[in-house]
Formats: sequence, C-alpha cells, structure tokens
Amino acid sequence: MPDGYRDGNLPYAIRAYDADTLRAALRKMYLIRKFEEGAENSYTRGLIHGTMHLSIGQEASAVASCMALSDDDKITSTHRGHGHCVAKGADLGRMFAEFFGKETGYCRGRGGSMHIADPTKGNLGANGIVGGGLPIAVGAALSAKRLGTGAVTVCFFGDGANNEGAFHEALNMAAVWKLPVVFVCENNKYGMSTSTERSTAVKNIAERAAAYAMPGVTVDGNDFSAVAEAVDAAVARARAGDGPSLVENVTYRWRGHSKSDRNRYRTKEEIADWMARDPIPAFARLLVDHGVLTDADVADIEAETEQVIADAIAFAADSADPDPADVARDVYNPAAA
Amino acid sequence: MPDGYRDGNLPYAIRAYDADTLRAALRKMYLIRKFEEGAENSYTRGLIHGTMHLSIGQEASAVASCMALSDDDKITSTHRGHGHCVAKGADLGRMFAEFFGKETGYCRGRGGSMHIADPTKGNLGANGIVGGGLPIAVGAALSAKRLGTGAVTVCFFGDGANNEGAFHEALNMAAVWKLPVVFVCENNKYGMSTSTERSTAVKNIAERAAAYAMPGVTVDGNDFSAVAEAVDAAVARARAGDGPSLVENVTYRWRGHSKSDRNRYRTKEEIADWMARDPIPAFARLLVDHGVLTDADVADIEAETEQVIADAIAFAADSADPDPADVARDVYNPAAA
Amino acid sequence: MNAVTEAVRELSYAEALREAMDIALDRDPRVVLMGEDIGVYGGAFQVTGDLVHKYGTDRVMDTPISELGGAGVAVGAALTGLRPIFEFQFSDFATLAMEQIVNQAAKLRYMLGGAVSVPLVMRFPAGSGTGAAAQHSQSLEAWLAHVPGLKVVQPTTPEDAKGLLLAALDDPDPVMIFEHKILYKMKGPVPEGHYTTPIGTAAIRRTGRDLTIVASGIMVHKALEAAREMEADGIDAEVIDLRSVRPIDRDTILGSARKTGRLMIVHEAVKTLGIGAEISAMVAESDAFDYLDSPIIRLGGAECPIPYNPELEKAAVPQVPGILSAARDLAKGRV
Amino acid sequence: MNAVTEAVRELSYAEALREAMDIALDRDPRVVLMGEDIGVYGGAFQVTGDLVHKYGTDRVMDTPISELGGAGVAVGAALTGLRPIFEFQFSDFATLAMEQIVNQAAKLRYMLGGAVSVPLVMRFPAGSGTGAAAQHSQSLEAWLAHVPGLKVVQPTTPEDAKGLLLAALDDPDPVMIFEHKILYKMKGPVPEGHYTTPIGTAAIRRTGRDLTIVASGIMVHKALEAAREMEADGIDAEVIDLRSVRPIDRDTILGSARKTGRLMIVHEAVKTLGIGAEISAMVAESDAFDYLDSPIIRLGGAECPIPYNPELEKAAVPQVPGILSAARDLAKGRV
Ligand SMILES: Cc1ncc(C[n+]2csc(CCOP(=O)(O)OP(=O)(O)O)c2C)c(N)n1
Ligand SMILES: Cc1ncc(C[n+]2csc(CCOP(=O)(O)OP(=O)(O)O)c2C)c(N)n1
Ligand SMILES: [Mg+2]
Ligand SMILES: [Mg+2]
Repeated sequence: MPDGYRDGNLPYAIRAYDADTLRAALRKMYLIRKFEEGAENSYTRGLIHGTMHLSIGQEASAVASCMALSDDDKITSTHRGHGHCVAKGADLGRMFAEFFGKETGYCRGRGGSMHIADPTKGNLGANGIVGGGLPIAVGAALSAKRLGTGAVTVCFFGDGANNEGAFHEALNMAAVWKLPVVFVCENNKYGMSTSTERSTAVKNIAERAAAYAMPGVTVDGNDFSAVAEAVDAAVARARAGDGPSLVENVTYRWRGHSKSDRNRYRTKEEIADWMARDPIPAFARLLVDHGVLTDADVADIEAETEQVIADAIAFAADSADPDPADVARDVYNPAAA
Repeated sequence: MPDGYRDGNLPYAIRAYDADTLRAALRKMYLIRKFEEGAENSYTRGLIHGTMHLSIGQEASAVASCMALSDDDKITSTHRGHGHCVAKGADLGRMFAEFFGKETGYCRGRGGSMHIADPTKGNLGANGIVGGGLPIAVGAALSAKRLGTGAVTVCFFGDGANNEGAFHEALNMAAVWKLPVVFVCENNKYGMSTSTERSTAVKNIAERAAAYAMPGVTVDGNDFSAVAEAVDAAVARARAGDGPSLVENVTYRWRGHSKSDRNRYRTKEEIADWMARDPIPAFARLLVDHGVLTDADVADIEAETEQVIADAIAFAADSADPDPADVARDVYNPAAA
Repeated sequence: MNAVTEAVRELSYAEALREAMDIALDRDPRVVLMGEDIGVYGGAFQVTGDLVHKYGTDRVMDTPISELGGAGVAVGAALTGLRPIFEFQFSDFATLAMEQIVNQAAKLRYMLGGAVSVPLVMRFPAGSGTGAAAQHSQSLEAWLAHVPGLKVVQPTTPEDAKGLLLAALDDPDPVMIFEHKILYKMKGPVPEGHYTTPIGTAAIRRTGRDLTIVASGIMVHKALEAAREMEADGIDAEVIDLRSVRPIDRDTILGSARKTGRLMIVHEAVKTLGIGAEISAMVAESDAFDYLDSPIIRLGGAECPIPYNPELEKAAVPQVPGILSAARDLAKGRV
Repeated sequence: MNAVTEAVRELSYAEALREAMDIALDRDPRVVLMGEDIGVYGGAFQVTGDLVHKYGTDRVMDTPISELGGAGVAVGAALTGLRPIFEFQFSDFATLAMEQIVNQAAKLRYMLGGAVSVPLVMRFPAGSGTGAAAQHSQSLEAWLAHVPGLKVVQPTTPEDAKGLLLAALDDPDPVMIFEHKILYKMKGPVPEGHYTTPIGTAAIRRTGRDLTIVASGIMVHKALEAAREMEADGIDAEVIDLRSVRPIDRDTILGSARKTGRLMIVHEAVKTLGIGAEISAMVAESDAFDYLDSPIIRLGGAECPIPYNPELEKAAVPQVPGILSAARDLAKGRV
C-alpha cells in the first residue's frame, strides 16, 4: 500500500469490495475495450453491416455503475450500449453473433447492435431511440415496487438524451412515486456533434436533479471508484425505498459518434487529452497500488480477455444465418389465443 | 394615499403605470370575470356546446402578465385562455360568436373555446393540447430574434403542463438560444383533478428554472402588482436580449376544471378560502387606496363591463351560422400553387 | 344489439369497460390502471369511475400530464411483470406517445428475437360528436393498424367492450382499444363474470342479401339504422361490425362480399387512408373481386379536421342519410 | 430518369436537396434550417453538408435532441414569419413529434377559421436498407397522408428532390417530404437555378400498354428495373412515380389504369394501410374499376418491423424479383 493511505481515506472501491470483485471489475473493463476493438475491426472487415456506436473510453462508467446490481436488478441501456451489456454479464459470443446478424445472436439477428438485450441478466436492452429507455426504466422500477421484488433499475442515458422530453417526464414520475431507479447520465460532452454547451442550458446535467427534488451528483466518470461510490449510494437509497437519484458520469468517447463520423466538431487535442485519462490503466494502477493485483496479474487479465474476444468472434462467425423465410416470425407471441 | 406609503415603498403597479393604464387594467379584469360568467350562463342555457374552461379567480394573472406587451408582442395561451385573450385585446363579440359557433367568431365557428386566437393582436391562440403552446411560443420568439422585430412572447401554461416533455424541451431551447420569451406558469394547484403535490416533484414550479439556468420566481398570482412587477421585469429582460425567464403565478380557479367536473378532489373550505382572496376587489382596493380611482369609479367600471358583455352576447346570438357545405374549406390556403 | 343474448342485464359501454377492469383488478394482482385523472375524478369519461376507492391509488394510478413518459412507464412495467391498462384521456393525446407505442411496445418482441413480450393494454377514447373540436375528436386507429406488432380493436357494444378488454388482458402482446366517446353512455346486455371476445373477429350484426356494409366504431350503429330504413326500399343489407382493425377478419368480410356482390365500407376516420382503404384493397385484390357487381363504396370522414360548430361537426363524418343514399346507389340494378 | 432532360449536369439526390436549400437560403432571408447535427456535422446523411459555413449557425441551426420541441419551434416560427425547413434525423423520430405536426401544424389554419397559415417544410429520411434495424428504417408516410392539412411528397429523383423542396417552400401550407436514405447517393440530371416540381402530380416514368405499376419512393426504381426485365417476356409495363402522397394525382393513376386494365401498386411501407391501400380503393371505387381485367395487386412491406440481418432486411420489403413475378401473374391472359 502506498504511503499516505490510512484506512479512513482509502478509495471507496478498495474499502467496499473484496479482491475477487475488483479483479472481476477490471476484467470486465478490459473485456469491453477488447470487445469494442473487435467490433470495430469486424466492421472494417465487412463482417458487420449497419452502424455501431463504440464506448471506448467509457468503460469505468459502465462497469462501476453496475457494481451493486444482481441479475435480478435491471438496467436500460442506449445505442452506445455494448459496455453496459458486458457489465451486466452478457455472453460475448452471443453479442458478436448479434452484430453478425446470426441466429445465435441475442436477438437472433433481428436487432443488431442497437437492440441487444439480455432479460435473463436483467438487461432490458439497448435502445435506438435517444431517451427511449428512460420511461421504460421507470416502468421497470414501478414493477419492482408493486411486485415487491426489491429490484433496482439503473437507467443509462447520454448527455444528449437529457434534452428529450422523455427525460423530464421519466424523472418527474420516478420522483413523485419514489421509485427504485438510478438515472445514470453518461456525459461524454457531445450528443453526436452537438456539445452540451450548445444543447443544454446547464453546465452539469446533475443540476437538473433539483427540478425533481432528487439527489444529483457529478462525478469523474473515468474514475472507477468515484462512479462506484456515487452509484452504489444511489442504489442503496433506491433499495431502501427512498426513491430515485441522478448520477452524472463525466467521460469521453474516443471514437466518432458512429462509423460515419468525420470528427469535425472536436479537436485532436481534446481527444488526446481524454485518451491520456484512460480509465482502464487508471483503475489497474489503483488496484496495484493497493496491493489487490500485481502488474503481472493485470497483464494476465488483459491477455486472457483478448482470447475471450477472439473466441467470441469465432463463435459468431461460425453461427448460422437466420432463414429469410422467417422474416415475419416473432412479431406476435404465438401464445396468443 | 393611505398612511405609511412613501414613494419608495409604493406598490409596483402604482409606481409603474399611470391612472389610465391602471383603470384599463381593472376594467379588463372585470371584463374577464363578466365574460366568464356570461359564458357559463350561456352554456347553461344551451347556447354553447362542447366544453369550456373558465378562468374565474385568475384574472389578475392574465391581465398583469400582459401589461408590458404591445400588439406586436405575442402570447400563446391555453385551454383556459379566455382571460389571456381578453387581456391581449380581443373583441368580446367575436369571442362569444366563436363560442356560439358562428361565422363571425374568431375561428368562424371552427375552433370554439379551445382555439380562439387573434393574430392581429399577437394572440397566437389557445391550445387544446396541454403544453402544446410552449414550443410554439419559443418558435415565435425565434422569429422575433431572427427577423429583428423586437417582439417578446409571453407563453402561458398551467401547473399541469409543467410535467409535459414539451415544457422541458421548450425551456431548454429558449435558454440555449437566449430567446425573448417569458414563460408564465399559472399554478392553480391542480391539473384537472391532480394536485401539484401528486404530480410534480417540486413544490414550486419556478424551482425548475434552475434546470435551464434562467431566472425563476414565484409570485402571488392574485396580486396584480406582484405579477406585473415580475412579468414586466422578465419582459424587459427578454427585450434587452438577455433571454427567457420563468414566472409562476400562484392562483386558483374557482370553478371546476370544465363543465363536467364534480369537484371530488378539493374541499369546499379550500375553495372558499381562495374566493376570499378575489383578485379583482383586491386590485380595486389598491387603486382606491392610492387615489387612482374612487369607489364610484369602480362601480361604474363594473356596471359598464356588464353592459359590454351583454352587447357581445347579443352580437354573437344575432350572427349567422356557418354553412355546413363549407365544412372542408380552409384546410389549405387557397394561395397554394 | 345481438340477435340472441343470454343475459338481460343491461350496462352502459363505460360501465361494461369498468366491470372488465374491476374483474381484472380483482383476479390478477399484476393488473394496474394508469392514466390522467382516472382516480378520484373517475376518468374524463367516467370509465374508471370509483375503482380507485376499491383498489387504492397503487393500482389505479393518476399519472402526471406526461403522455410519452406515462406510456413508456406502462411499456416498461409490462415488460417486467405488471399488466398495465393505460388510458389516454383523449386518443388525440396519443400523438405525444407514438414513440413508445410504435418504436417500443410494438417492436420490442421482434427486435429482441422473440425474447420478450409486452402485454400492454391501452385505451383510446376517440371520435367526434362532443363539440370538442379538432384536437379532441380524431379517429387515429388506422395509424396503429399500420404497425405490425400491435393489435387494434374497436368495440361497438357494451358486451364487446367488456369482452375485448378482457381478451386484451389475456393477450401477451400490446392491444390498443379504440373506444368511441359517444358510445360510453349507450346501454346494452352484458354477460356477468369473466368472458372474452376474440380479437381478430368481426361480427355480422345483421344478415342480408343485397349488399354488405362493413362499418367500424360508432358507424356500426348508423349503418344498422340505415339498414332498417332501407327495408322500406326493399333493400336487404348485411351489416358487419369490423370490431378488430388489426388483424382484420378477412374471411367474414370476403364471405359476405362474395354473397352480396356489393360492398360499402363506413368509418368515421378521415376517408383517405382510413381502414376502409385497406378493406377495399383487400377485397379488390382477392377472388371476391370477381363477385362484385359494382365498384366498392367507401364513406369516411371529410378531408378536414373536426370542426367545433355542431352542424359542421355532423357534416364532417358520415351520417345515416348519407349511408342510406350511398346504399341506394349501390343497390341500384339489384333490387 | 426522365425521358427528356435539358441539363446534363448530374447531382446526387442529397446534393440536389442541398442545392435547393442553398437557393432558398440565398433568396429568402426568412428561410432557416433546423435539425439535429445539420450544422458542422452536415446532417446524418450529409444532406445539409457545408451550408452552415455559408450561412452561419443562425440560419442553419443545430437543435438539441428534442424532436417534439424542435418541431413545435418550427411550427411557431412558421406561424410568425420564418420559413423553417426542419430535418428529422430519421423519420422514425417523428413519432416523438406527431403532436406538433398533426395537432398543430396540420390543423391550425382550419381551427382558426383560415386566419393563419403554417408555411413549414419538414424532411423525413425514411426507409430500410441501411442495416439500422426496426427503429431507424420505418416508412411512415401513410400516417401523415391520413391527415388533412398536410401535404406529403416522396421524391424519387434528384431533379424532383430539388423541385419538390422548392415547391414546398413556396407553399403556404405544411409540406412533409419523405426522402429515401438509399436514394441520397443516387445521381441524376438536375436543372440549374430555381424551379419547382408541382406538388400533387405523379410522373409517368415509363409508358406501357399491358399493365400499370404505381410505385412510390425507392420502389419506383425497382419497378423500372422490373419493367425492363419484363420486356423479355413481351410485357410492356407503364410505371408511375406516385411522387405526391397527399394529394394523390388521381387523374394520372385512373387514366393509366383505364388504359392498361391492370394495376399493381408497390411501396416499401408495411402493406396493411400503406398508400397502396388508398390507391387501390380509389381505383376500385372509380369508374376505372370497370376497365380492370383482373384484381389489383399490392406489394408492400412484410407485416413485421424491419430486421437487422441484411438478408432478412431485404426479405422485409419488395424486391425486383417479387415485382417481376407479380407482374407476370397480373399480365397473364394479356400477353
Ligand atoms: C429520438 C432520437 N433522436 C435522435 C437520434 C439520433 N442519435 C442517435 S445517438 C445521438 C446522440 C446521442 O447523444 P447522447 O445521448 O449524448 O449519447 P452518446 O451518443 O453521446 O453516447 C443521436 C442524435 C436517435 N437515435 N433518437
Ligand atoms: C396533452 C394533453 N393531455 C391531457 C389533456 C386533458 N387536459 C386538459 S386541461 C388538463 C389539465 C391541465 O392542467 P393545467 O396545465 O394545470 O391547467 P389548468 O386546467 O389548471 O388551467 C388536462 C389533463 C390535454 N388537453 N392535452
Ligand atoms: Mg453524449
Ligand atoms: Mg392547473
């Protein structure tokens, strides 16, 4: 343990979690990074069509925001949802298979990147509609409260989504009904090309919590421990029946908005600055500094995740395509009378 | 002038307006009251069909919020819009004619109570959609800014409307673009049967101004002078190019939400309390106390407005009905190529 | 309304809907009602009535005036174990919620490869005749019937109102119920207890030889009235109550068209792209086409918003005299 | 695309739209562009391109991600002197703005007895084929064509894209332009300078004797391809580009149907209640009905959301082979 740390001022993550949990969290961050790189590479190689939104640079936010959740707890995710999906425990082979449009994919090739969901793990899905998941998350929280399941819902959304009417309506209802939901805004400074300065009347999205009389906090979204501390507290509050909170994770996406982005709206310097604040080595460093892992452990984790991704891609590539004759299947539930 | 007043602590209205203007304002408040009573009476007598939303008890808010506006300035109004319409200078005969579905009505009998507009006076119209006028007001303010007209838009809406997504989106855009618009929330405690306590996460709607980094103020909506002071300042701010504001006029509607309301959601005592705070005699008293009018003047104004309403109703009753053969006219502008 | 009914007990259409919700709330703890002013106010049209007193505000929930969010909460709740019945105060306000209805509720099952269902019921008080003008009088069922993933019904009798609502609750997919405001007070026999009216079936309300009138919503009643008046002319009209807008009961409609050889469709929604367009096209592209003796006639709403003035308002949608004269034209040469 | 074109200069469909906006911005200071990422990003499909550099952010305005509010601001601006051109980033997001489009823009003139106009142009990038799945691929033009007060066009060539956009700007009423994303890169001759293509007129893209194919949007190109392939079978198809969805060019369609006696309609939108339903019904209730030798055929999108997998995605909407085989069936007995 480095000098200067006393038990009282240990970082939250170190105080709150045991070594296995912390190792697993770091592993998930690497998995997300490698997953995104694998997806990008597959796209470039023509294995994936359509578009995709990579979350490289935002891994701490995804993983740390799910630390306090079990498989019974829910999340709603966004178009930039791969990280959330991995964080919530999805199978990476089935994720790639979905990107490749395969029958083994999470959506049997019907949904693609923007609709991956894993209800068995409590992931209610990415969403192609900015802000679309916000009221759905409140609905999931309503179910939990009415059915007494004790589940909490974490609702991910972006800074851009915070200007949708759905944001306002969802947060207000969650507050009025004191529902167990945590709104996690991943503020990566831009909604597509439009900066928060040009789109949003407040500096920090968390200031908007005041409009719903709920706690709002802005944290460094690239600092795993800071995010976990804020979201864990909000989850505990929700679980205790004290209602919703808003947590804003300030972060940055390294890549363009989607594959067609020419990055005309931000500078190389800005991107470089943020890349220097890579959340993964920062978290690895924290764990090494506090004796949770050694540098060798970290290198092992990184290497192992590389292999996991390669296997997942191989699984996806080997999977069967859907039969076009089935195109109109699964619109309605066959259980209908 | 009563004891205790010095120039410095004269009520705003007395300081800001000359006697003619104040007399005209009081007259408008009486006109609204008598207008609403006349409408109610006509409805009961079967002269008006459909529904209507009376603003009895809210007259100070309507009139005081329009004090700083000329005919070039705009307002957007609501389903409870008769008062705003009168305040913005509409012809009462044409208003009644619209209620009676007549060809001489403001909408030639096509719109009814919920759609009365008078674009020639800058009244862009009531709206049947709660919150529907909010973005339209922002659009009017955008026109004023881009076309350099110097016009300000006052956007009326209710406490219920403040939970619509349109509220959020409109206020955010107005703030981001620094548009000359004043959002006037008439908080009469209920959206139909649902109290603000049960629908709105904050106590005062004006608190939500913080979410748009705009000034927000809550005033006694039954106090003419207080409303005029707040809205005039907001209009001046808008006119100076300093952007939007939110003013919340706390008031009360004496009647039910609409004609089908059975008043199950509020107590007789509450209604009686608010009736004791009638904004019209309060304003008359202020004017008498400050020597602007005598009690006899007030009585004269009241009597005169009674006659104006009777004449307006007679005009409406005598007007011709539209020809049903014209039902599909005026859907498109005949000027189209 | 029906030729044969077992129960003599009469309820209004609104009461029948309320009874259905009462039964549902009672038998299934997962059922919740959501909507604006459906609690102590009893709903803008008194459909929920006093249910809040029986089941409390946790199960009969007044929402803020937030149609998009409210609909989305209902979607999320349906996805996670509740059985929400969501009331739009007027169907017009669903224009605010199309995102959640169409992009989410209708598509989630498909987009997720069949992994989930959205057992959601939504109620849409629709139609003109109340003097509430253009923003409170629309008939937008054709929009939702254009959307795969949704089912859309339009009950026209108290019996069906109850039966279709209970069927909708048993259905694993989102079911949209278009109710006509003017029908709320109409009385008719309603069986006691739990029963369902199958979604996807039309009802032949009157059998006839000379021509087929397919009507939906309130127009069923106008068509029946016109059919009675036609008897004097010796015209024997068959009147079909469409009842289910998506899916459409193809067999019943084609069978009747083949039988009578003359088809007329009547609905209140604007004629252009109203459900009549689909029915007409469906028949014209089927083998029933060969049985038709004259062009199909569609009657629908005028090409304008619903006006306020009561005479204009009547002129904006089909009325009995118009149905009657169109039917006489259609039957020409036949009788 | 056209039989005769004066200008040989070719532009892409997106460039043609941009040129129209450039001309409009240049000639009329009241014109403003509004939409998400239409400024420095150039629009999701690069339609606005670099216009912001020429006209500045006051006239080419990036909106926050607020479709309802943004549309409403455009309505309010149109009502008070500006001439907004509002771009939805994908037409699917218009589901969030139906309130302002349908309750306000479409109805304000009528509700106010003709006292106002709403000269608003909205652009909707629509359709499938980009692998963007169910929430980014819809074709919802039929919804808006169901709404009196709106005009709805669907250009299929660069020339018409420019001409219809400029016509829309000259129009005092709200005009909705459905653009197909796959067409953005398609090139074609585009006249220089200002010209308009009249709203409400279809275009006969190919004359023929044996059957009429009325197609809309991208299906015009597929229908033309199928028509070329049909020549080998000796089938001479007439191909009509619908172009205007509201109002429909009744005369051109009925005239062609009378001439060929066989009618097929092809669109990408879901078949049920797609524009084909209206066209089929319009013909079936007209005197052209008597000229038809066989039932009308409609081809439309499958009854499902648009799937992600590219082969599924193709299967979800009409393709050339399907058009071809349907046309062969239709022409049977004729050639
Ligand atoms: C309702 C809606 N509007 C617009 C879009 C197009 N779009 C997709 S992502 C995006 C930006 C979203 O920004 P933000 O919420 O900050 O998320 P980020 O992409 O930065 O993660 C936009 C405009 C959409 N998918 N849905
Ligand atoms: C979008 C929409 N939702 C619901 C309604 C029905 N409705 C009309 S007025 C009203 C209450 C509005 O409350 P508030 O904004 O406080 O205005 P107030 O009636 O109190 O003046 C409701 C629910 C509507 N007209 N539009
Ligand atoms: Mg962002
Ligand atoms: Mg109110």
